[in-house]
Amino acid sequence: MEIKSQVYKRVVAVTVTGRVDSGTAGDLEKALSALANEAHNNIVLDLSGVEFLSSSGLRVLVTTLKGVRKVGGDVRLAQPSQRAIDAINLAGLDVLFKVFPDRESAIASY
Amino acid sequence: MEIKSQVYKRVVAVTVTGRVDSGTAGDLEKALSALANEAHNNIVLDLSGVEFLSSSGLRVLVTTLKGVRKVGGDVRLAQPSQRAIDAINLAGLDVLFKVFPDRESAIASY
Amino acid sequence: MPPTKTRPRLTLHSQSVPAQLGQLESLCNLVDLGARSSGFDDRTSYACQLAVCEAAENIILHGYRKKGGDIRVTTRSRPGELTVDIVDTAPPFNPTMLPPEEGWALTDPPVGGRGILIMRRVMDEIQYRRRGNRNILRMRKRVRPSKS
Amino acid sequence: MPPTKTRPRLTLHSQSVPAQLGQLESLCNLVDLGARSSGFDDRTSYACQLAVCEAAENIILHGYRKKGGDIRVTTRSRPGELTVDIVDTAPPFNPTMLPPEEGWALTDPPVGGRGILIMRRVMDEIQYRRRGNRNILRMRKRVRPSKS
Ligand SMILES: Nc1ncnc2c1ncn2[C@@H]1O[C@H](COP(=O)(O)OP(=O)(O)O)[C@@H](O)[C@H]1O
Ligand SMILES: Nc1ncnc2c1ncn2[C@@H]1O[C@H](COP(=O)(O)OP(=O)(O)O)[C@@H](O)[C@H]1O
Repeated sequence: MEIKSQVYKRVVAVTVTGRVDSGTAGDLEKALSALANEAHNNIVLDLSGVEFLSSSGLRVLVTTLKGVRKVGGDVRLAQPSQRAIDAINLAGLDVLFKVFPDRESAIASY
Repeated sequence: MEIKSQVYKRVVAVTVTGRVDSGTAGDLEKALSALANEAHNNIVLDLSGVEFLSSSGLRVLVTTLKGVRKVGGDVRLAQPSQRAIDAINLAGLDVLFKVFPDRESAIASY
Repeated sequence: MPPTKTRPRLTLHSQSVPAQLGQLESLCNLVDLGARSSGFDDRTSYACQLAVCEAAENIILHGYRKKGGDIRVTTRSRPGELTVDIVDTAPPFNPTMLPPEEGWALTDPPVGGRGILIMRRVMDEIQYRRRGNRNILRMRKRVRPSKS
Repeated sequence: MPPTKTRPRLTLHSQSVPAQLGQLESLCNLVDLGARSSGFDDRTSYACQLAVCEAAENIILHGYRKKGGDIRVTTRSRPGELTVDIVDTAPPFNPTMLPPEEGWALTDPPVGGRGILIMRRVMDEIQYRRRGNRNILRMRKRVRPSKS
């Protein structure tokens, strides 16, 4: 798994690639909570390169969502891979996340 | 010349491609002032496909800039082609426009 | 004369790994092999990998916890059908006995409890048996042959 | 013995077009031909096209205005040097006499007046002559041969 983030004025775009399972979800959690600590609460998650997303990864997404929502933020998904979508849908969490077809529209939605 | 625009919540991204000279600048002016009339004042101009930009085109850019500035807006340039940059620099107008290396960062700068 | 009944070809894959999170990817690869042997497409294989990965993750985190142990995954592939056995020697746990998920409010989504839900949604059958000191979880996925 | 002085090869391109904005692209193509004949790279050619386009645009908009007329553009190319003559029969106008641009505030940028500025910044020389009823604007661009 690789995590890259691009901090903008009102939004931070986080690109997650590779395999997100219980072996790697901890790193994602650390990265996202570090951003939240710096008051980056409008998060765009670019999931275009996600090859595997288990419930441990989904747990991090939901935890982050709940955290930033408290301060008026959100977690929005940009161009999720079919595999990321399938995992989110199977877990019944698709109702939680706004999904955008590209990074640009996700960023501009804030 | 071709003009496409993508309206987002707080920003409108306008993509201009081809040749912008006195034969076509009028169309650009119309498109941009239509957006201003609809209160889209945070403009991102994607100039990546501009092949020619004469002073008539620059005039439209400056006119638009002055108009939207009055209401707190701005015109920011995304990934301008070398030819667009050269024209803007030769005309001494580079000091007026914030330039961003991609659409995403230009949009997120608002 | 009745047509000759030929049993469909059976392919087996099996691997035993130490109960460590770093082994999950290797188990996924095994499941992918099995899914391919059953003729499943990439998306169906991925769903099966997800389901098995969730089960194995639970065994590591909730079953063995910090204590060591092994997990054996065995796949049985027939055309259009994949059976996966997941065997461990952690304390008894029967995931099929868990009550179905309760509804939740959009304003307060559940942080966990997604794993068993995913297994149930992906698989057509899930059976649990306890044999001696072993938990045996059997999952089965069937795919209708597509008309091609 | 002094080295034999050979005059560099001269290439000419010339075109006359009606004074219409739709003709500007055609004039640009001519200038591009000339610039290539001088061995200029794409970027330098583009700068020359811009400068000539600005001059021609002014002749159409400020010179002939709504009245008709022609514009003739002639390029003379030598290696590393391009000379462009722009000839029209509109009322006399000498762009070289325009005072240099005054400074302006960032808060109130100038909307027009960029054309002659661009010509001056691109070209190494600009000469104006009036011959009979003709305005003759000569622009010259030189490029040092790059050490290759
Ligand atoms: N192999 C296991 N051994 C013991 N308990 C388990 C096992 N698998 C699941 N559980 C229990 O069932 C619960 C639900 O599991 P699951 O749906 O995978 O969600 P999560 O693991 O995110 O809590 C777990 O929290 C755990 O208490
Ligand atoms: N060929 C011409 N004939 C008459 N007036 C001209 C001509 N060219 C330029 N001018 C005058 O010089 C001014 C400056 O020209 P220029 O720098 O190209 O800017 P712009 O055309 O945008 O005003 C013009 O506004 C016009 O008044």
